[in-house]
Amino acid sequence: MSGLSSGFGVWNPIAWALLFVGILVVSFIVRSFGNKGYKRGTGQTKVFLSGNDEPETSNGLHVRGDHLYWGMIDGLSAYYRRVKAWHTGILSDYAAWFVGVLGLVFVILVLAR
Amino acid sequence: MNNNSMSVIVRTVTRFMYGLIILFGFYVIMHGHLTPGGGFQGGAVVASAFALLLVAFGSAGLKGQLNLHWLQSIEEFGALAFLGLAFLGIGTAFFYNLFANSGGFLFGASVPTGSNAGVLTAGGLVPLMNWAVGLKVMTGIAAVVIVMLVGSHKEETE
Amino acid sequence: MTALTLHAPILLVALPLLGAFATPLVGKLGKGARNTLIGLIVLAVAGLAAMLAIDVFGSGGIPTVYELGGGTFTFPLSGGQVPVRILFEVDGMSAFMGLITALIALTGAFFSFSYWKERSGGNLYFSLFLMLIAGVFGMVLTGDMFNFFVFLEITSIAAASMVGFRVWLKQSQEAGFKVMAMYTLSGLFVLLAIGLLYGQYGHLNIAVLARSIQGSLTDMVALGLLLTGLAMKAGAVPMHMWAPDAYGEAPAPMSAVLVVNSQASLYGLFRILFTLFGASISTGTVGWILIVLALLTIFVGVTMALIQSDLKRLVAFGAVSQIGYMLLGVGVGMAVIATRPEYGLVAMQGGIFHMINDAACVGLLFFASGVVIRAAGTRDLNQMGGLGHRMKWTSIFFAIGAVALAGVPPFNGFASKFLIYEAAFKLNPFLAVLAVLSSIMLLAVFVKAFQAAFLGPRSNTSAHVSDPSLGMMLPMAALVLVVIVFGLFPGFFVDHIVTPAAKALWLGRDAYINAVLGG
Amino acid sequence: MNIGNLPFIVAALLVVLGLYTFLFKRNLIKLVIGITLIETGVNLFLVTLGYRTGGISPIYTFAPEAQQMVLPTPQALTLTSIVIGLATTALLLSFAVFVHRHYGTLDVRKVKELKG
Repeated sequence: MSGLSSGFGVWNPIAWALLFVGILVVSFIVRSFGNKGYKRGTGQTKVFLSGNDEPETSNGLHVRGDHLYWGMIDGLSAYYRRVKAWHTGILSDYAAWFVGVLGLVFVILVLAR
Repeated sequence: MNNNSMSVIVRTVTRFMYGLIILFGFYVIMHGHLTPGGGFQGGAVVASAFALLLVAFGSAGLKGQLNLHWLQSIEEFGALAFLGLAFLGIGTAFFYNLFANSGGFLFGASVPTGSNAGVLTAGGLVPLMNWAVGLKVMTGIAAVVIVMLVGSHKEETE
Repeated sequence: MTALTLHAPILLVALPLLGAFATPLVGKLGKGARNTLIGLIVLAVAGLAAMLAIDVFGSGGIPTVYELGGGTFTFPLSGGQVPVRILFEVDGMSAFMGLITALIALTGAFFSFSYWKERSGGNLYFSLFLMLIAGVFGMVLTGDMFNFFVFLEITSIAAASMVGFRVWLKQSQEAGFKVMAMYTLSGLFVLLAIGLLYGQYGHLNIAVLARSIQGSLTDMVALGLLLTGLAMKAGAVPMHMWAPDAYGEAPAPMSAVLVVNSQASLYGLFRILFTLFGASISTGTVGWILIVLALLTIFVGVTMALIQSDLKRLVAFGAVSQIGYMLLGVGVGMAVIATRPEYGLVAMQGGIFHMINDAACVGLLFFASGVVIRAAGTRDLNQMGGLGHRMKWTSIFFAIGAVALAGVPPFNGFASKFLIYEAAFKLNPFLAVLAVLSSIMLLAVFVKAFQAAFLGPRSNTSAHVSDPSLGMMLPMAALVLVVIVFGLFPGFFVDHIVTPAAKALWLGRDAYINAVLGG
Repeated sequence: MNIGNLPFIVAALLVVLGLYTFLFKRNLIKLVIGITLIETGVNLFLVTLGYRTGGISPIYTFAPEAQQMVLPTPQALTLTSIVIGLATTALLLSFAVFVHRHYGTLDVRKVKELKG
């Protein structure tokens, strides 16, 4: 009843959840084998930033929205430059794209007939 | 007179004409089931009389004559009346024409086939719906015209 | 069949319409009376939609026909009769869309009662809300082409008014003009196509047209107009640019209803492709047109969402990309309908199942973003932060909606996307690769939004916020419940509501025609 | 060429002219005019569909006997379309009024705060 079969693949959320819990239990067991010498409040818990000191902030540091995925967006900058220029926000362009797609669909449909 | 209103010729002709225009609009609504026209067309004609008044006398000249809240209330009433009339026939089906050919006094006369002189008391729910639509359209378009006029005037003064 | 079920198709349209006209009058009595009326209407509509769905799904694929102003004919007709009155025809797909609309109408109305409590223009807001609901119900239930156009325009006018009725907001006026202009353009081309079909066959009823359609050159022109017009109103790239403007500028609960409106246009597109034209078109070509539109929509929607700094615009681009998954699933189904391999129906199931999942997740995200924007006092993600300290439930709801929409197991978005991936992979592995990749990027998009809005240290702006009142929490919780239940028991829902809907489109053309015209 | 086809050509011309206006004019009011031009073209197309040569209007009040009538359905469709067109045009013009109030311009190329 809960499972989903596509004829060549199977997805069962209940089985998945049981597996998830099982792996969680196993990982806790593995974790319990770990080194017991861990101490809070010593050098072990200090933030390690390539050996540099942690920067001082008055009330904590918040990574703002635009700072996330900076590298990825920068890497795709060639694509983003084009696609941003494409979204001009001008109503005439919206309509021009509509008319363009309409013409293309006409050509394809008539050729395929 | 305020400076929004137009020349004395326009105002005089408007005073003479607007009653006739409204009368013609009501005629078109009333005969909607017999002649070309109906609720929407008649309502639009009546609303054009309001528009004529607004143009001739300016929005300030008509202050208090056409109350926007009343117009909107009548518009809602017209729409509700239309839907209510459609609901009347729900025993058979929505929009079922309950009164047609019933012989009753409410537009229940039977409709002759072929060419005829027109029976005003025939049509069942259709003439009533025409009136509901007519009410909605005349008040609705009048409200739209007033809102647009007031809106554009405010802009000039600001 | 009870009398209520018999009249359910028209009541679903008439009751919200009645509410829309009565709201300004009842609103004069006070907010309590108005909210009671609207609450009763949406509850009645939800009940009727459920009754109709149970009736249609239980009938074994035979559509229900309702004749407006009827009483003369019994359906199916016999002996070459053709219907002249407007018909409402409800098959599995229509009933399924009715369920989606009812879900969002119910949660949206009750969310709005609290959300719009202290705002002005409440009468107008709820009036437009109900009119939009009535229009969407009309679009999905009607069996008449011109009637479809009328309801399409009702939704257009109500939706555009909804985007721009707050005339004091600068950008909402720009969005309103753009949306109305684009909707009108699409509506006029749809009307032109309906005129072309009427001119050839002399009928407007979908079943009659479907039986007589030839696939002539004029038909192809009509198909092109209908396909492009409805795809634009659904927000398919590259005709999507109005969509983020509209979703972003409308009040938050209304954005959810606008997404359902887009889905109704998508429904119209599917109805026209599968039922009206059916085998008289080159299904492979049309299927691939849909697939190309779908891929563009998925990819451009997701990548544009990634660079947004306005929370509602970000969610709006996410919603645009999800339209692409529905198009992909149904496009794959269309492309292989002539050969009918077993994965065609799976693709249809995925695409259609994704509709209800998308409505629930996107609705949840828009509700939550409305709450967040109101609490933070800004829509700019760069000025938010730390809201999660005081808004625990809202952040949990937002997170659940986000991961479900991004297709993370075990939520409902994964269940439908799983079916789409599998079927698309069978047709062409590249399709599945792009779909999976875009899903991962969508997760990144929502990680960004979640991090920017809810995480981070407490700040001055986030110190005085709190979770919204119970009136807003309960509708969101209801959608979360839908997300989780659909995610944990996808098999049940696919078997009982999605498969009848998919079969109504995929192989149900003859049943649709015969329900009106007889065998 | 058949004279009966002339209305179809006019309808097509109106649609094309409307599209041209919508795509290439810069004033928002002119865009609305373009939309109404397309609408007029579509309406003309619909009403022409129902025309029969020598037909009279499909109303029986004082109708001449035994004469062919034009089809009433396209006229009903056209009327509905006109009603809808009234609502959309009013809405678009109202939006144009408020866009002008907020932006101080009606140039479609300057009304683009929502982009990207």
